[in-house]
Amino acid sequence: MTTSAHPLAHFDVQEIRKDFPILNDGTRTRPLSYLDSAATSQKPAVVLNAMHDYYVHANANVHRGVHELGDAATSRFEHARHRVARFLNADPRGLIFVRNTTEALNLVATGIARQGGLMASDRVVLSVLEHHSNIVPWQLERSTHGFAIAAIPLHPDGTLDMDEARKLLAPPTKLLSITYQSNVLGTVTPLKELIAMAHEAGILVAVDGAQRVPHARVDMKDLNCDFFAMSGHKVYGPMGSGILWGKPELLSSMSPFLGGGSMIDTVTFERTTWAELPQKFEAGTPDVAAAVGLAAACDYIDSLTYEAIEAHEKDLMQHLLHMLDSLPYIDVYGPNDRERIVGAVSFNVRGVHAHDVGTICDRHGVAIRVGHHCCQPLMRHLGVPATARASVAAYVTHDDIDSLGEALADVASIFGQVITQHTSPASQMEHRHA
Amino acid sequence: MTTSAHPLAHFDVQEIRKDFPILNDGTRTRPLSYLDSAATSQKPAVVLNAMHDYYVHANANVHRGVHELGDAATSRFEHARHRVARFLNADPRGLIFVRNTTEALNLVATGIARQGGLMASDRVVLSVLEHHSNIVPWQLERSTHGFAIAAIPLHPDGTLDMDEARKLLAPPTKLLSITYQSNVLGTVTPLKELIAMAHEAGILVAVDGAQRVPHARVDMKDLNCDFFAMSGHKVYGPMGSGILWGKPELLSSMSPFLGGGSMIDTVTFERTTWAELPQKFEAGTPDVAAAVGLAAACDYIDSLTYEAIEAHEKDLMQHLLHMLDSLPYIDVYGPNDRERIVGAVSFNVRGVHAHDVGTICDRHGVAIRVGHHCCQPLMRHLGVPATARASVAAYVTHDDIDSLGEALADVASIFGQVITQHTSPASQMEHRHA
Amino acid sequence: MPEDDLYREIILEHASHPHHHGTVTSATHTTEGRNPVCGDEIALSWNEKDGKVSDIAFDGTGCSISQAAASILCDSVIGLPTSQALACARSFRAMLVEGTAPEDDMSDMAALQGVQAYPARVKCALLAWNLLAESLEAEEQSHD
Amino acid sequence: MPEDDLYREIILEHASHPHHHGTVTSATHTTEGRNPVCGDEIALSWNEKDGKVSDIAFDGTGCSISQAAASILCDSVIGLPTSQALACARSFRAMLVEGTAPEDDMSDMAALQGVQAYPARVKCALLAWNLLAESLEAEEQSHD
Ligand SMILES: Cc1ncc(COP(=O)(O)O)c(C=O)c1O
Ligand SMILES: Cc1ncc(COP(=O)(O)O)c(C=O)c1O
Ligand code: FES
Ligand code: FES
Repeated sequence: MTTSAHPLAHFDVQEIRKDFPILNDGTRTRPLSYLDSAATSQKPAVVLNAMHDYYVHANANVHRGVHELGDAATSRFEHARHRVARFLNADPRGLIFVRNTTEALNLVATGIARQGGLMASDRVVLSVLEHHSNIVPWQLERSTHGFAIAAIPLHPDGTLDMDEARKLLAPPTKLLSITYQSNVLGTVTPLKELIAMAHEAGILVAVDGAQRVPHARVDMKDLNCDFFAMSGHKVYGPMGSGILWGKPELLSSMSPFLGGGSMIDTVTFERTTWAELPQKFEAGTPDVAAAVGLAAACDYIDSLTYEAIEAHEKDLMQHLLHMLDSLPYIDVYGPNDRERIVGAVSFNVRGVHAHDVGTICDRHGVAIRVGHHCCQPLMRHLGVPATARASVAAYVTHDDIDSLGEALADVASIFGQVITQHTSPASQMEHRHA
Repeated sequence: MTTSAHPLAHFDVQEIRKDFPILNDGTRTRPLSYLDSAATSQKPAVVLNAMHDYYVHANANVHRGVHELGDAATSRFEHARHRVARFLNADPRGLIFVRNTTEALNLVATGIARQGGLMASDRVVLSVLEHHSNIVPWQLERSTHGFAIAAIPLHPDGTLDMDEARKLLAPPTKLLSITYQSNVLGTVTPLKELIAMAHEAGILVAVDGAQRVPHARVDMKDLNCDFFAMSGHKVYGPMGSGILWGKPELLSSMSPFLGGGSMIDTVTFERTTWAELPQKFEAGTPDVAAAVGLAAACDYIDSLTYEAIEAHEKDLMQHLLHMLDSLPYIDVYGPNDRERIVGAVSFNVRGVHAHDVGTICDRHGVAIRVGHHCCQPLMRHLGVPATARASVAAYVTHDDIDSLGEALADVASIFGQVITQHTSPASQMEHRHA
Repeated sequence: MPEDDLYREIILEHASHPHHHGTVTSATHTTEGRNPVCGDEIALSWNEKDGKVSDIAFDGTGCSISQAAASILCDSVIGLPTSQALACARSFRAMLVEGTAPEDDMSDMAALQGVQAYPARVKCALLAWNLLAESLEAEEQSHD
Repeated sequence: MPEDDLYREIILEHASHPHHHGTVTSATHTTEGRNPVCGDEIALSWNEKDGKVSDIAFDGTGCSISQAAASILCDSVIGLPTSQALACARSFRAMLVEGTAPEDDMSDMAALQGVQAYPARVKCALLAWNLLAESLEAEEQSHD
């Protein structure tokens, strides 16, 4: 099914699917409805080809060569940096290539704490929405530097308690590190408001943008955060690609993260001085192919346009939420205003363990994610051990969502007896006769 | 030219060159003699294909999925771990995928220091041979934990002063971190002797194996080191691939390195507990494609056999060293016993800056590395700001080395006047008439 | 969908109405463990009397596979000599990990054979069984 | 090999017998900088008198390109008004970075045009020139 109904008529999802080799894998014996892009997206051929092209025409170590391949590799690597910086409307000097969001957030935590920027009397503020990769790095630094960690609490529907946020964005808080979009609930945090509040109180803001960049244009100048982390592999880019962006003046005054080649100026056993940005934070041989692949992913997104992706995904989410809300045995998590659920939605089949739901979906060729989604504090807030999560991307179709619907009906028929115990007879009837 | 003269007659370098797309790049306008494999090796098609195959048939996030692609990705990732472990004859539980040697050494330094294993009264011993990636990580931890760092000095020819080593491998030394093979001189350190000495004194040993694995089989059980770091991209594997191997009981008692998804057991804001090995050290979404590519590189090396690679490279090094030693204006660094120079050799054209040598070689299509090679302390020891380095690999030919010889003759002719000032007239004559 | 190889009637029955759910009073042995993939936990408690598992029960929550496997475990080993209970656990493990065909006397245990086709779920089926095996193995060794 | 576009006679001559090598006594201005790629350093010292660069010299070591460029720099700007010296540095930069054709009055500076084809060596040619430009630009701004 194409999405020809939506305003951007030139966006043809069937054409887009042709760009993704894995969606056209002739060796598969059953269909694939990939609704797990929030974990990692599939990669278009242009991204795979860009990496292959690098290996076949330009592979060498960067920054150190005076030979042709070294020049070619360096120029592709730095071109990739500028391309991604342009994509984020960011100063390229502050753009550091990392493996993933996790490494990016560890870089910020270590760089600040090691420099003495987080001491026993200081506080870091997170939120209950956070992914483990925005919790554990701070705890690891806390074990050495002894600062406090506090978390902005949530309302029952999973939205941030902004009154509590306001209270926490005050001394002794030095830094707020917060997600832009929840990987569990699909909700977008009021980031500009939080950043303004934090900056007013002289508090730095680090943003976990892993789940935002796949769905909407992010603009560093406009957002005005201090640090921004993202994973390339979630935005149609290769595994092993990710970005930390930071304001150059902040990165310059921070301690380096990893030590090694390329990030130094002079080395003696007594004392070592650092290279300029961005090299200071890129120790050792970088994954040039991953950077080149990520730049190709930026090209790919821009060729589709975020406007079209957003319109398409909005249409998909409406279809998905409508389907879920129509099934009486499904609990959807997040705000009642379904418009606020973007890109991904979490749910459970009442009385059935999420892993059983996941396995049955898989048997229908529907790939969803089940578990705690690396968000154990949020699971505790929701009062569930796990949820099932379906997420969308440019290549997802209504058919994929309909397949999920069929799989969920199958869950209901396999676990019918269990579900009956958890659902009112009336709504149960409704489903049975649907 | 084939190396049919050497004992392993089935090793045909021209056949091997066909395995490497970049060596057969039809778009090139001039020949390529790639003598910079010590920086990063070229990649055979089997490695590129393995990564492509992963993206086209199995791409998903690992360890968390209950769907088919998640299973496939996890199984390819864990298969890669076992494959690389078998390659190194190592316990797979201690095999951690990292980006490169640099990250591996940072992991060891941080994991030990953060756990309280390196305190103000302790000492870490390195050597003057070390690459910056085995110096700076220790300095970064020193800045927080305040331990001492000492370096085993070198004899004038760049070999380790074992008497001094013996003295340093005593209290208060807690850890020795040392290279297995010098990336500048090509010399192999007496590692088994050092490890025995260290262990006798209760000192842990971390090995920088980046330059050894490209040239010889390394066996963890036989070597008996405590930690071993290597870069996949230097052994025909992809960029972004590398390994830290550690004895499982040591890794288990160490602090984690990066915090995030997959490396935890339970997370609360108060306290977090860690996953079992090896997940404990693999935070966030790993680069599955890189791991799969590295496993394919292990297959590739085993298909060639290390015996054949070693014999071929020995022949190449003899040819290379014979050529360099025959040029009167060349200074070769390292031991006089040329048999001890393995895989790579450093030299200078007397009176000519290494970068000028590098550029002229490049104009002949010969890729060598020039500079400090991330070994500033060693450069200081040698009393030079920089050297030129030529390194070999399975796909290098006598022709490549002969091209280097021609390029060096060109350097001599361009800089003849300068060289004359630095060379005795007799030997100068010899060259001019050669 | 072909005849269900995973969610067989018998599994669903055990999962929704587990046998031996709870804890054995004044148990001689207790053990608990977690499936690291999902975080689900199971606790086993049993009484050993005259070298036999005289009573056994399980507690904890998890997916239908882990619950059914625990329920079947209790059914299967209750009354067995501990050595036979251990052999039983090993056969079960072999069936799921090595793909060994189930033995004749495995009864309901064999119903879980289908899990083999679901690599991500093998851990679920083994959760309780591994706990029992590890505990009995440790005991066996301490007797040596 | 075609006629050498990089190691021209004139460059090699400047490199092996650099002009104005050393330091200017009682210099009004000194500045030094490093090429981060190779670690080579160059120091410039000059005297400004009546708005002109009355004397200038360079010190430090490096490759032939960096040495020749510094030698040519000294030759080129000595005696010029500082504003013209800055213009000169900017033209030089434009030639190497933007590929602008050398102007008629650039004399020996034009000999370095070939460096443009060697991206890794552009930093060498610019080392001394950037130092001069930055210093003069800073001075200009402080006069505003
Ligand atoms: C001896 C040695 N150690 C460490 C490294 C660092 O390797 P990487 O850049 O892959 O981290 C290198 C290579 O550059 C090396 O030669
Ligand atoms: C909100 C959020 N933050 C961080 C991460 C971690 O990303 P990665 O695994 O690429 O480091 C993820 C994805 O897993 C995420 O969804
Ligand atoms: S999903 Fe937790 S035990 Fe099965
Ligand atoms: S190589 Fe150092 S300035 Fe040219």
